[in-house]
Amino acid sequence: MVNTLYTIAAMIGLAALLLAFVRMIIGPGAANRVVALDVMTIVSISLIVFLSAHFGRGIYLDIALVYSLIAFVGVVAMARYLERGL
Amino acid sequence: MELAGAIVTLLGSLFLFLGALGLFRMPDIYNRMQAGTKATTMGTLLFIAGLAMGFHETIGASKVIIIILFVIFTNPLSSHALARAAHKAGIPLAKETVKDDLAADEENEEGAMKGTQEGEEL
Amino acid sequence: MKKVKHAILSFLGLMLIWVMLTPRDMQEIVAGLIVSALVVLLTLGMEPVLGDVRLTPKSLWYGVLYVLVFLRELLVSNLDVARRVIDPKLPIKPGIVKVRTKLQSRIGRTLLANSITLTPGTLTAEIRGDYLYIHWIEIRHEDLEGATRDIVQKFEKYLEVIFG
Amino acid sequence: MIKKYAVLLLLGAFALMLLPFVTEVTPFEELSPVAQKYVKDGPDELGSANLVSSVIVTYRGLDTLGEVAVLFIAAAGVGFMLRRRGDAKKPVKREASGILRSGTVFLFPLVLLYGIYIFLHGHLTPGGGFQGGVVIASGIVLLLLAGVSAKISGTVLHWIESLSGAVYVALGVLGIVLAAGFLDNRILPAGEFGRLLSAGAIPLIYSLIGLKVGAELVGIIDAMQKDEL
Repeated sequence: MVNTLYTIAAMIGLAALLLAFVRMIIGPGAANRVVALDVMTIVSISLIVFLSAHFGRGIYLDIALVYSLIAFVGVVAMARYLERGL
Repeated sequence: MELAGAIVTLLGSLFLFLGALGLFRMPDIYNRMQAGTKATTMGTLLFIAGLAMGFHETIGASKVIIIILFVIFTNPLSSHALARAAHKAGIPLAKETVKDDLAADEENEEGAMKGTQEGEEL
Repeated sequence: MKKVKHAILSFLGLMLIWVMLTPRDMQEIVAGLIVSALVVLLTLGMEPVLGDVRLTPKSLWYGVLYVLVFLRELLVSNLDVARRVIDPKLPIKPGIVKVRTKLQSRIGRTLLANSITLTPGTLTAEIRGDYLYIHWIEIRHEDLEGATRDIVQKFEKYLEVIFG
Repeated sequence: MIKKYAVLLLLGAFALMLLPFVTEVTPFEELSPVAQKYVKDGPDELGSANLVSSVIVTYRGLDTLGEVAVLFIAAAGVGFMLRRRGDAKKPVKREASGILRSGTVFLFPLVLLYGIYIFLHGHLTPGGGFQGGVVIASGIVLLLLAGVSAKISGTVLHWIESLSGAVYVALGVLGIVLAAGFLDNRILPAGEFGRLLSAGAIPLIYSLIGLKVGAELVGIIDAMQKDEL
């Protein structure tokens, strides 16, 4: 029962990932794609934590943290590139 | 406790989905960012917190708190950087838009001091 | 003085985060003390952003209040987003308005901007001098004062006490 | 328009080609003899909770030394190529937003702490020297992106890099003298399994690798930034 609820939650998360992915495909333009990518990374962080719980490996949380850091740096880099700051 | 965690996680995933849906439905990049940032921040918060409630023996609560704090701090920061970049890159606002003070102010400044660089200080 | 305060506060903060990251163990705590001190030493040349934090009982109490207000606004803003996104008519009236802040502290302004981004219908797009430019999903006031009252002041009154 | 569809078609064909790797994958039921030996003997011999780390740092320690050397040569090459060009005319750059700048100043110590955490716990958690070094370098990238002036001293970087490299090799040689072979981690006591000071010299070696990788990557980033691409 509880596990089914968690699985449903992860499925909804995956659907969100897919929806954001569609926005990334249709754009239009680089900026919209970066916004979609930003949302996708945040959703992925949640899903990594879900996998960590699912497989019972608490150390995967480190991966979620590193991923959120790298994603943040990436999005800031693209934003600075778009505003011609690099 | 576990059931409560599962419900919180489910709620979080709904917010994540709403964020993505907002990304899909809103007419321009700024409104998309509005939906994207708020809903995903709250969604991540609830999703992860719910998991930590349900699986507290594998996922330590303290690391989860660090992830949540990090996301709460960086997510609006990157959205701000993107919104600023989008405006500077001249991406137009939606046709429903009522006013744009920033563009007006930037135009005034350019008119006042032609050629000089804009100096933005905090 | 500001630098000393910044160094002490960031040492304590880093130490707290180290303890949260690692398992409870004497060796880890000793390592954390060394690593935190090292990081504080390495970043001593940077701006002392935490030097603005005031450490009075009132500011601590306002810090707690600020967190509570922030969480409430986050919840409200998500319900707001949900309402707008689900509504088939998509009720929006967006625009970029200008507001003014009284905060002088840099970290205070950053927190203000972040709070505004996460609260109902607003997104900080730019900061110039004392003025913030906010993308508002449903403009209720087109003038500076009205917008400032609506968007900024609910956080500013707390952040002003905490950071000045 | 045609180009877009051609790209989509190409991607689709590529996905179709790769599909068998997803559908027909059979999970490993049994480990190969080499892997079995590592899995069986590793924790007892070296006292490291992370098997990958013990393979990288001890069983295949010499290869890791080679990898660090490759990275060093890459860093030196980048620095060499970029420094030679004279100062070209600077394009007008937009300054970063003040909010981003102070946010970065606030975040940077945390990133640094986290990088150090990763390479100190290479024997207990996923991660290790290379990953920790990359996290530290990403913190520096963040500083440069936000336009926070970070005075990176080239001399200090070179000292960190060469000292950690030299100590790394010295530890390896010490392994020959005191224990079974080059880079043997049993020159220090194995300690209690799963604690910070365990697995012999692995944490020490990983910290050195982390410092070296971090210094090299920071050097590359610094050279690129000075070059004003």
